[in-house]
Amino acid sequence: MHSLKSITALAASSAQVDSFDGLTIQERADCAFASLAARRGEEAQCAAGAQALLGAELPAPGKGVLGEPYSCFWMGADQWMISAGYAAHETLDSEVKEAVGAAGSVTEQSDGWCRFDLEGARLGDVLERLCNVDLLAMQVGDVSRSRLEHMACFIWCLEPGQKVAIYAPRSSAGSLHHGLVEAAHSVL
Amino acid sequence: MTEVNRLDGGQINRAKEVSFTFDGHRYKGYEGDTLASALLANGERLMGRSFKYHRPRGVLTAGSEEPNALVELRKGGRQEPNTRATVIELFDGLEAAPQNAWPSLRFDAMAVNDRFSNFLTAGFYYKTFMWPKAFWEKIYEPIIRKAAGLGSISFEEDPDLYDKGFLHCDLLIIGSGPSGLAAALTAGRSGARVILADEDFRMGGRLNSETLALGDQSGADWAAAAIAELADMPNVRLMSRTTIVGAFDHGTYGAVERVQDHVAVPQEGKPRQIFWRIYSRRALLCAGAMERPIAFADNDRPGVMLASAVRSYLNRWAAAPAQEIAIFTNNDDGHRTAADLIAKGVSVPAVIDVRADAPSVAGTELLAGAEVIGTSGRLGLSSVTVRLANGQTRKVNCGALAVSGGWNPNVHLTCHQRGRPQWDADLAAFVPGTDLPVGMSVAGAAMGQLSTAQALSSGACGAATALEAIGITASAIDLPEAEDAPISLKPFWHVSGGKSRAWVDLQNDVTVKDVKLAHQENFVSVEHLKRYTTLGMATDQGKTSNMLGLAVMAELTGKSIPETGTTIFRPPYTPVAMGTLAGRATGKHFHPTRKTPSHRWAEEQGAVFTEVGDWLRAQWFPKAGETHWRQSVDREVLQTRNSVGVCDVTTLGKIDVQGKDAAAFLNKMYANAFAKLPVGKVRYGLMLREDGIAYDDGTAARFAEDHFVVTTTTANAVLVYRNMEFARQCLFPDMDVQLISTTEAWAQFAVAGPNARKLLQKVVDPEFDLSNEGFPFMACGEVTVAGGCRARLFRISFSGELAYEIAVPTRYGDALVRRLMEAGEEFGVVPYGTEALGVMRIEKGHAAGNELNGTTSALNLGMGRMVSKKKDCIGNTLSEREGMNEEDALKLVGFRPVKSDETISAGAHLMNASGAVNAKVDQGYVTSAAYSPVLESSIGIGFLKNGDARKGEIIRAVNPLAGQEIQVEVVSAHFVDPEGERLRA
Amino acid sequence: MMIDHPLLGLRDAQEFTYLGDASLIDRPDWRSDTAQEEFHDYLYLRDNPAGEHRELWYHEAGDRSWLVVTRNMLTHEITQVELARDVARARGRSK
Amino acid sequence: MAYSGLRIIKEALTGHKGWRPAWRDPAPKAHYDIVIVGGGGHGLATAFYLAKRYQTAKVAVVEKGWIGGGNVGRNTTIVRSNYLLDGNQPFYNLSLRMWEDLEQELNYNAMVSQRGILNLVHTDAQRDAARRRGNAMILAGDDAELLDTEGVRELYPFLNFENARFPIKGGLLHRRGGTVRHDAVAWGYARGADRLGVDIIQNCEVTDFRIEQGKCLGVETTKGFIGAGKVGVAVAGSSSRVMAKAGMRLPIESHVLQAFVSEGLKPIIPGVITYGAGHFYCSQSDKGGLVFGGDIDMYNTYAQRGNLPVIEDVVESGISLIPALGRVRLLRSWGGIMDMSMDGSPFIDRTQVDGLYFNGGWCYGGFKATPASGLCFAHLLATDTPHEAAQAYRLDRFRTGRMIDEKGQGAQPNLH
Repeated sequence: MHSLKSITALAASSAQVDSFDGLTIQERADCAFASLAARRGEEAQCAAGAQALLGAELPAPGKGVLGEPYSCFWMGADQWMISAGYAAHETLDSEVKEAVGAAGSVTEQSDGWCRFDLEGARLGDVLERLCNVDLLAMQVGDVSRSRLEHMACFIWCLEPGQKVAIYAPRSSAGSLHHGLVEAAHSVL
Repeated sequence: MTEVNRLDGGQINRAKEVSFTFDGHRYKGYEGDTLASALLANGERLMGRSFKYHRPRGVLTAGSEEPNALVELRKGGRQEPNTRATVIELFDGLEAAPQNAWPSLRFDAMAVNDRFSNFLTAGFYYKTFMWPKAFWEKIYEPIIRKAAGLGSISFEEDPDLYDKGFLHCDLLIIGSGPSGLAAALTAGRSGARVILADEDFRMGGRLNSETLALGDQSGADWAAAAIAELADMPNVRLMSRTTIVGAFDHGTYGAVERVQDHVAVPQEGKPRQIFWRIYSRRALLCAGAMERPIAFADNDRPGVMLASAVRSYLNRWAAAPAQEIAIFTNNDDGHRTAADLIAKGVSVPAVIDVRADAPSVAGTELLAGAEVIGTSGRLGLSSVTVRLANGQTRKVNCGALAVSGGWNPNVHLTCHQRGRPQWDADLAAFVPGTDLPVGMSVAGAAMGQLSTAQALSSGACGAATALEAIGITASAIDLPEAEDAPISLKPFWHVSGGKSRAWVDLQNDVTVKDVKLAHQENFVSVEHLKRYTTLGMATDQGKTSNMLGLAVMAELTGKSIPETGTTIFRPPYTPVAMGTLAGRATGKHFHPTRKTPSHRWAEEQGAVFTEVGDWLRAQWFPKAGETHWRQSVDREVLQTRNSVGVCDVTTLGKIDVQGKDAAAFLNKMYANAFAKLPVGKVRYGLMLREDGIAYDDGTAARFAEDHFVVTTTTANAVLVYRNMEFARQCLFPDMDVQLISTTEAWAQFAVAGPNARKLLQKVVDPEFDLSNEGFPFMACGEVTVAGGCRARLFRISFSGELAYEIAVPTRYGDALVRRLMEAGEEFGVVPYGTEALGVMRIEKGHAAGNELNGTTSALNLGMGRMVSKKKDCIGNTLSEREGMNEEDALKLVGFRPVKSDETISAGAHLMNASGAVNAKVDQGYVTSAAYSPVLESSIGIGFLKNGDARKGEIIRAVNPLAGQEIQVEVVSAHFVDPEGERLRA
Repeated sequence: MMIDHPLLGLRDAQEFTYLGDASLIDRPDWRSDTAQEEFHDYLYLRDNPAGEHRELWYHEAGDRSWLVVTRNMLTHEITQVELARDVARARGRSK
Repeated sequence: MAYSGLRIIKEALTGHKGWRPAWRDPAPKAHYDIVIVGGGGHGLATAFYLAKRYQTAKVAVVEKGWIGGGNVGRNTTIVRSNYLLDGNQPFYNLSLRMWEDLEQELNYNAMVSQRGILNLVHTDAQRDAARRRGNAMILAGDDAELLDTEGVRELYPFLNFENARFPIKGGLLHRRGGTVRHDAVAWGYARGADRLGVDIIQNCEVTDFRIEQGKCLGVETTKGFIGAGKVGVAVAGSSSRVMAKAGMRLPIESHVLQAFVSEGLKPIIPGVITYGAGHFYCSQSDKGGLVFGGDIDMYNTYAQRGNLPVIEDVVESGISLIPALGRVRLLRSWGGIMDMSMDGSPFIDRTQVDGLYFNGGWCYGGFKATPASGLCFAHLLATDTPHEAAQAYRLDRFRTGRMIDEKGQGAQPNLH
């Protein structure tokens, strides 16, 4: 085990939590990510390899699957984001690469993103002040990419109408957090 | 003051009295009042002054179309100029001040302008103020500017917050009058997602202002019941105080919700207003109609009002504009007004109706076939002069005159995509045309369906039809019986023959005479009329005046109104506070801030930060005792060159390129060759635009046969990625290449200087060979640090020193920089910022943003030979055009001042050693300059015509902005270690 | 504006970056004898019609796909949206 | 009829009965020496200078709608000569000098107001670029001053100095730049041209060119054929559509630029300010409205209207720069069609069709160019040689690789 100490995207030693009446905003620093892109002409092998790892089919455009230990969502044509717990899967990219072999291109993405989970009965009221996703139309696992606080973010539906995860580029975590908290203050 | 004109009834909350001030006087009103209704109830008719002549003006309307009653609301940072008294919801402690009046509203010195109105006609300015020439800017214009304008701002920062938001719906219904409510009930009961928006704080539209019954209920009661039902539907969102301000493409609407304008101070943290972007599948415009005035002599006197406004004040707000109110009309609405007034006990001395065959009215005298030809009263109306049908004149005493010239359907939003309204001869008005915004339909009075019964049925029907188009079935709903009177109107626009001016545009002081003058001078098209006279260009955008102006022009040209033209309306429907459109994206939050992995650490070191795009980067790290930034920067440079320095370079773009065709793909993207780059090696690459101009440079590191990591400049990371995706998807769609950005995933630090290797050896795990042989210049590889942390190592150098860049997962970046500092303590390691980075790259003659300025080619940059002629790459064909390969083309060279204490400035222009100094003999320009602590001299690099061949020549660098002209020697841009021995050490 | 993304359905055009005429897919062959002339026409000349226009949009704040959007320049009506990669292949582009 | 102080007094005292039409509405003649297509600022100015400086006897301007209804009637009124590249400098230098004399030349007050233009800079690199530009301006005979933060604060103390995301580090001040009452420019040139005998023919759309054996003989219009010795086209946003009738494809795309005006306010902003860290520029009209704008909408269009993202972007930038505008209301927005060229610079050139000349590609900078564009186009039409101030504005410059790219954005019109 190496001796470098990690910090969160908000540059703290532990994850930030903000609670409001009807909404909790929880920073998540415990997720590993790896992107997977199918190689040209080898889409089927890539899908089969990924399915063996995930225990589920690679999701269709705009969709995602939640699972243990792996979850996955579609991020672009022939491209997916796979996630798992960081503690147990710090080298998630190697695991995915092993599963798909030469049929897929895999890239470490864990620290490319910051993640905030928003949960509560007033989620919809806050989210509509932030971005244009239509929360009512989202089902479990669905992912929509949208502009939020002038950034391109992923909005991942974890529980319809109740809970989403928002991913933004890690370097802007402070601005995203500020935006989320201000919107929650404004509504709640 | 007392509420001398307050009546019984109305929809105000008499249990809640509120106190307010206007023009320094204190008044009382009730919750539910507007500022205008409360002032009228208090017997005040004078509310403002006009724009040009400062004529006394009173309220004309009861809505957002008001041209006259503009006030400055609130004080300090919350001061809001040009606010319509007719839509200001009264709250306790409200303070409003008149504007455009000095020293007071009642006595306005600028009213003297009115005396010179003979001079100040339309187009007056264009014909004069030209003599003498210099006087326009020095004398005339400042006077004009000062006299013009309306309200004023305080210049304090607005303390309130604004939000933005996004909504989705199947059907957006705009307006909650009878048609809007019928539509909302129809759509709501069908289960469709519905938004019902209305600008008023009380929904119901004209139902709240009329005494007409719906079934066995009053209109207001029926509306209240409908709203209550809608409020209980989870699929319906009721948005009062919400103006739909614009209809944009593909069903997108902009809306302003005034969340807390009706309180003195918004609740802490909550927005004053919200700007909503509404995504609708269908929209139904139920915006009603606006009554229009008739122009006659002195028709601008306070007390002259629209008849519908009089009914609103009377019925909704229980406020009589005066004790005696006469009527002037060309249709039956005037008569309805008289009946309502009489029912409320207000005296109606006469109904003046231009129609000779007008029906009689009970309880008052009808003057049929008569016209109002004048008014009198100093700051408010006291009487009107009437020309009777028999030609005789008669004076009628009254404190207010209710005027009705008919109704204009509220077509504004139908025009926002340049739709053109059509003329309806029966209504004598424009109705929505056939070229509506896609997805929009219109119902009720906005469509010309002026009776209440028509409004209800067209609203219900319109909703059902709109929903059917998107596959939602809505059943018909039961509608109450309602008034269904036919239109009875004689088109009549202005009274001719009056002695005084007849006002068309009340706010901008445009008269019938001005329209005539425009016609006389051939400004006959609607566009010319509007621009020449300023008709319709005031804060009301001509809602009550455009039609009138058009009608007068039609009369003059002898054409029909539709032949004369139509006026179309542009967004926004009513003016929108800029704060609302800005939302929270202001001040420090204008753009997101990107922070580097070492940001917290750098803050602890007291770093000075600078903006690089959205990034904040450490610019330099001052040490105790350093009083000038140059001291810090010189120290950072020297210490790096003498020992070792560390710099966070995470901001450079990083793109992961994988696939069997990755090398072939990069060969297309870069001007130079990449196909044969060995695994474990890095190469510098230059990217061209298709036009042959260089736009970015960086490195590509080959980690495997099918895996590269490309770096870009900080500024162009997004652009390079976009261009690569374009090439991948659109130009070479069958290449096996996959791309993803990894800029943020890795914290990357440059470790530079003679001791860089020694330092890194203490941090990189010992199993990795960092010797010059084991890890030579331009090597790359995966390593581990600090006992097993994954890392990437690149031996590349921007500074020209022995240097590496080391990357770890971003979460460990903070720890890594601390570790590097600790490990480097024995070498006196320094952190260095962008400033030292810049100095060192100028010392090495590396091009950066100032050189890659979008107009320079590889040839200009001295890299012409890098552009491969043996392969296809983006930009190589067009880079061969003759104009880009001329003999005296600009070439990148270096400059040193001849006198060593002189300073070269970036942005200086280059001139030959002797001769003229001007643009015609310009030889080039200095792009970047710095003080080199190594050379102990100012140095610069830049582009010089045929520069390659001019090394050793003495030329002049001129900076006339600073009155500077110095002699410089043309030298190689590689000031330090031109052979590159240090970086290979 | 709303763009009906072939994979993701209606998306706000604000999520996209606009490039221009879809003819930019038809990059000339660098080996042609008249390559310079062809590249000139390709890069600089435009039909710029006041009617239907096929154009390239990039879903930058979305799934990163390039789309060919057929849009009327007078009314902004969008009648067709295709993945640019499919269009490129159909127009004979390969590696 | 000349406008004079005496005349004003006389008319005021006699009920303004003596004012004559500012221009006539003649029926088209069968043939003119030169027909100008397009009754905007550039077309009218061209006709005026043809008649006045080149003594061309028979000139007509044909306009499909009403004169001055295009970009000269909907712009943000700014005039300036702050160009960097030698292809542009002499032209805009000439134009600004012509603005300075315009009122006397036209006997019409277009309210040229040299109130100064300040381009703010927010980074060291921007300051370097501003210095290069400022020096280029001075070397070309124009005026420029480089201000530091304090210099900017003295002029505009109300800008956001304290809480800015992108701090103001200075600015390039061009004192001779300013604003002009835009509509008056069209009317002034129209009246001036009309007084010199030019026929201004409104509501007359050109439907085709009559070209025989490579020579243009005139124009087919909705009012019939009009013969011409030479035809000059100056139709801005409609350039591609009109020139397509002559079989030409142009290095031009049409884009919409939105502009905005606020409600009237007592004077607050004396000059013109442009933001260097966002899309926003602003001045205040003599009438009191703040006139402001930002970036174009980015997509090709002929619809004279824009969409919300740009409106919001412009206002966000505006409030970030001038927080005190929070409660000022945006009154009206409009969109104009810009003939965006491939390098952001215009064309004044002959075409391959004998007798057919083209003036266009002005992007969103056409208004300030009006006098020089008219003069240089008139010169070309009258003499068949380019005016020395407009020599670089050739249609073949992309073929030869001699782009005039002030912004360095390459062949992407929406970025210029």
